[in-house]
Amino acid sequence: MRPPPSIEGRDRRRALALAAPALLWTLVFFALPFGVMAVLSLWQRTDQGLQAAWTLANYAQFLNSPAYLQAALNSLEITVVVTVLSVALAYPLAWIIAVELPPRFRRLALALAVVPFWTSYVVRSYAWSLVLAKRGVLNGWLGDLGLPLLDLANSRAATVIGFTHFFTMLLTLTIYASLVQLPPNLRRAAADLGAGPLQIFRFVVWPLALPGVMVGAFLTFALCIGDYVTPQILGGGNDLALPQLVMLQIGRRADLPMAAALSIILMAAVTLAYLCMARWMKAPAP
Amino acid sequence: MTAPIDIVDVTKRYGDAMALAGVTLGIEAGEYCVLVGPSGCGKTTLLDILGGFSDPTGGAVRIDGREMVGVPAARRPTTTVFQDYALFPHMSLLDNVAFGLRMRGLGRSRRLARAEEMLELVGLAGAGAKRPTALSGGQRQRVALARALAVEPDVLLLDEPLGALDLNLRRAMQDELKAIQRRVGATFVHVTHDQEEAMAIADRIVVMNAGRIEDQGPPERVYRRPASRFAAAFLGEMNFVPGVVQGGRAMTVFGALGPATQLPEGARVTLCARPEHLRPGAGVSLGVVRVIEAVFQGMHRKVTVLPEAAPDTPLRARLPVGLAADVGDLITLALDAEHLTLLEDT
Amino acid sequence: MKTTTRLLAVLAGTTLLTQAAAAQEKQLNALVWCDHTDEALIKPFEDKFGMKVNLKEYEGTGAALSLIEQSQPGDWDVLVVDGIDVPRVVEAGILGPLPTDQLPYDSLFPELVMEENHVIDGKTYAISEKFGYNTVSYNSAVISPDDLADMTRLWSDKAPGSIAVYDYYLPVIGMVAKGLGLHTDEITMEDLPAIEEALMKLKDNASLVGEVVASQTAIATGEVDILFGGGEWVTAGLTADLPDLDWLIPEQGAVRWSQSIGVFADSKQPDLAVEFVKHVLSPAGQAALATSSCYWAMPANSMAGAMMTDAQKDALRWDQQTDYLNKTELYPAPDAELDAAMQDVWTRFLAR
Amino acid sequence: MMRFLICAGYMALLYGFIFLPVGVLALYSFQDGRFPIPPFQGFSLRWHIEVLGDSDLMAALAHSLMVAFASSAVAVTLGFLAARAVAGGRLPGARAIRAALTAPLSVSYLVIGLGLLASFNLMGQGLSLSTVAVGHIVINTPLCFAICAAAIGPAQMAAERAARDLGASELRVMWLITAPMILPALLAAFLLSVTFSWDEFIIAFLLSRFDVTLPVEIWSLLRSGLNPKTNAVGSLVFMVSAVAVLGVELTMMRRR
Repeated sequence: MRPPPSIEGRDRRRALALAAPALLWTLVFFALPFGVMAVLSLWQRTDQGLQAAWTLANYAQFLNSPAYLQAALNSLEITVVVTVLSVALAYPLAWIIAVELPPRFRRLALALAVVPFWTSYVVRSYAWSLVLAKRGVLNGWLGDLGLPLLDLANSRAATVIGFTHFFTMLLTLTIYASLVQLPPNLRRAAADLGAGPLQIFRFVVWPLALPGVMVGAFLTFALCIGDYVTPQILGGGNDLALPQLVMLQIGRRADLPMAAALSIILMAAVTLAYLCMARWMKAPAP
Repeated sequence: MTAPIDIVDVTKRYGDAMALAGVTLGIEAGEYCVLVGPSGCGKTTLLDILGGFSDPTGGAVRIDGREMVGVPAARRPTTTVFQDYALFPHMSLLDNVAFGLRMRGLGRSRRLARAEEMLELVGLAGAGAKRPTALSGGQRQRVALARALAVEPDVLLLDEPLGALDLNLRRAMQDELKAIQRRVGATFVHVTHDQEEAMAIADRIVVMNAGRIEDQGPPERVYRRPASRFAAAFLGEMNFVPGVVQGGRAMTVFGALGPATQLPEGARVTLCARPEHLRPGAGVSLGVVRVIEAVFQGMHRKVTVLPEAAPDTPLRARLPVGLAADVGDLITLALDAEHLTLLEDT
Repeated sequence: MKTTTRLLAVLAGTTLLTQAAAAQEKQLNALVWCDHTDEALIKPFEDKFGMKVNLKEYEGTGAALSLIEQSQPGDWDVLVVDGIDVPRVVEAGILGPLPTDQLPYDSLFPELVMEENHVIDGKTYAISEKFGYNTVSYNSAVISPDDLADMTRLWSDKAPGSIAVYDYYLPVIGMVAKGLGLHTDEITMEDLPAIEEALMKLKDNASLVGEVVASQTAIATGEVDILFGGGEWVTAGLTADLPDLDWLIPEQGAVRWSQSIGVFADSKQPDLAVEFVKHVLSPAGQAALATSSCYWAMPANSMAGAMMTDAQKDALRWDQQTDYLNKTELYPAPDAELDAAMQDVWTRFLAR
Repeated sequence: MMRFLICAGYMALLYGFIFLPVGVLALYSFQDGRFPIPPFQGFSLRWHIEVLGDSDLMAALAHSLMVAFASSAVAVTLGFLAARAVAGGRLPGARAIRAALTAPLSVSYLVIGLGLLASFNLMGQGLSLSTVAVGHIVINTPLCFAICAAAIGPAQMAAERAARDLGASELRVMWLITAPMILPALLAAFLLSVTFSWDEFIIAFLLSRFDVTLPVEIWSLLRSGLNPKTNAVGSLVFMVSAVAVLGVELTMMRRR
């Protein structure tokens, strides 16, 4: 019994065929490597090479080592501070561009706000180290103005500043996108019904723009907690972050299994953050 | 150039919903067939099945005797004029019209010459270099028509082709469509929800409701002698007078009305009368009626009246403008018995 | 449409380019520290043999082993590795024997022959090419050399100035061990707690732990006055612009590092690889290597002196080498267990 | 008035913050001295010229362009095909497929790079620019998919239907109808992908061997010592990226 020929069936098969290359690519070069990492995290690095030990020893080592836990904590703290700070800085800017500015200037203002986005990521972090150095540009200005000098270089503060710089730009974009989507008549209607500026923001703008803000904040969290370059260049070795720990494993002792275990822990943190966000927003899975 | 269509007991089910509940329809070669009905009646679904955009759940579709189920749109002897025209915005009009010929492997000069002819046919000679965005709605409609006809389909399917046009333009295009159909001779199947358009243009009108055909036939027959209460009401205003069969006639509050019937004694029936068939003068008298609503409509005055004999049965009539009939007036009305249709209640 | 066509052309073009690059014939693959990447060193060899030298930089023997592990047999031809790690690498079967008769042993600084490291079971597997010191660099405009004579002051409550620590565990642990009066080749697990204690105090006094550029930026901008673990390799290249930058070896001594070069046992072109080793050991090669843009240090071959300017030799303290060699010990070469323990100490040091 | 002042003040402050590092970077790339640190000793093009004459940096630049263009071309192709599949409305499990295709967006590049590194090791696949490109395709395909999916709307679907009705094969529908109709989106996706790949460090670092991309070369430049060349190459990278972004901006504007 062959099924009768069907146009819809043909359409379905065709759609699957079109999606197949991308799906296959994602499967082979994204999902599979992820699986490899999960498996590898259960192995052990020994003098003879990698051993399929099937043990949770790497995870145990993470939990039993204050230094490793400290690194995870550092990462978490930095990421949370950066996320909050970036949203706090970007929101007003996005608001000004989306609402206060005359429309013809909006595009330009937005483009300007993200121009430095396109410098090399590595070089941008390095540029901050020049700015923040003890006798760097910033302290040069402060000295000229007779103000007390800041000791920011090679510290957690430097890492946070470097990150905040990058993510403020990113979040200005995403928050602007969600603010500009709100019909201006909503605000007029609220004002018409007697709401003051703060009430309009509190009851109309904030809840409606929240999903966009949350998505941006989650993206910030995910990118920030997984970044190696910024803490490595700006942290001055004073505040080991989780990605640095991962790179130490592979760079200095070829301990791929431990690096894999730490990566899995990193992804667990990101997933947890996502679930928190999804639950808070009651959003469906992506 | 043209082909007959046979639709046999076609059903279409979307999950639990029946979009088509057994449709059987034969359309002759060269006929202009209009499917009409309210939205959701299944007419567009039927057109999709004819065009090769979706499969029937059951039943058979034959064009020129060839089984069509499972044959994709590209390989059917049909083309479609889409509701939103679906012109290719990145191509000139000429390239749009020549597209189907290009797909059939026709050389560039030949297909462009043919496209130019087609544009001429629809009254857009010389506009071939323009882009669709430079056109008005009516012009786009013509281009869509030219594009669909350029490949000389046996069957042309039109999905609400005039729906986006304003009323005057729509009426003008109706006539033009009909003229073009006569010239090219293909079978046209046209979907609309506008009953006036349907009647003006169709050789065969098919009234659909809830996935079924309520009535089909020449427009005049369907209008004057509708086969169902739905068809009767859909094609224009209609007065319904309930009755019971007694002695081979329908007995109503106005007495025995309508044609003789074979229905058994005591069967419940409805008599249908168009408003234009109620008038002051000769016919079966409805007695004195009170005008409760009167609207001046230019060519006539539309009134709603309550007969003294049946104060629960408001009737609508179209009266000559000269006749004074204001709200509250009492007038006498009669019914042109010849135009009454008797339907059995279901 | 034209854009799409162009896009495809670009795609096709890049594919061709990639293939063309892959098709290039004779290549020598070398795993090296960053001081081997200058054209001044590589180009003459490439020109002479009409081939390409592929260089992969790494930092730290662990990284090198990691890279070798991730490769296929036969991928590599030449390895530059810390002299102290040669036995470990030979034991792992990575290096093959060298033809000693073709190498300039006569002109090598005697301390750099290091047979105990390079000769195993009568076969020579590597030869020293460059050496230097992990000691203390400082800004002489701010710090008096007397304050640095006693290394332990750096982890006392009275640190003489702000400190940066070079981010590489072996030399720094070695230096601390020297400061505590230990010999670098006698460090055991039992010594680690004391070393860690000193390290942690050092960390409290330090304002950063960084790699080369961070350390250089810090000392050049005056953020720190002292670089622990630094030496001529950090400062020699900078002294032309920053004459105040200096380095010394404390009373307790310091750590000496040396790099050795050898040929992979599974090299597919051992003869060419040996030629490369000879090139690096030649006076011209040695001079280029000693003054490489990544870091300066003493060449192992004393004949290189003839090819270098006096200013260059001064920056490297060419004439004081005998004294320095006496005051320093090679940095530790721990076994796997001790190495892992040291790395854990270092991780705690970083995370503090 | 008060409101205006507050807004203007805040904007000035944030734009200052945003431009500070780039400005400093650019300024000290013209430093006439050995160190990119204050004081500014005078204007010199020396470091820019040195960058342009540095064969390693120039080779890395060529590699970066190669990887960026090749990986973006593949990513756009994959993303476009998948977006078309999802847009058709007849893809079984479209929701799940959409989620699967966009999943890499929320995974850190470090983890993606490590996973690929481990997998390539197990497969015995040597590292090269091709493996870097593979990694970049993984991170850029979701992006291209999302941009293309947003661009394919009812108008495109209707035009495709019409083309099919007129006898076009699927390949020709895509080539003659869909692709030209969403060309601005395709170009935007391509250019965005190019800039992402162009600037990506950690995957390129983990998955390359001898031939490295520009960010990796800059990284090793950074580790070999303080050097205004780093500033100069940073400014040059900025210019290249800015041109690409301008390209995106202009194509998007043209669509409006």
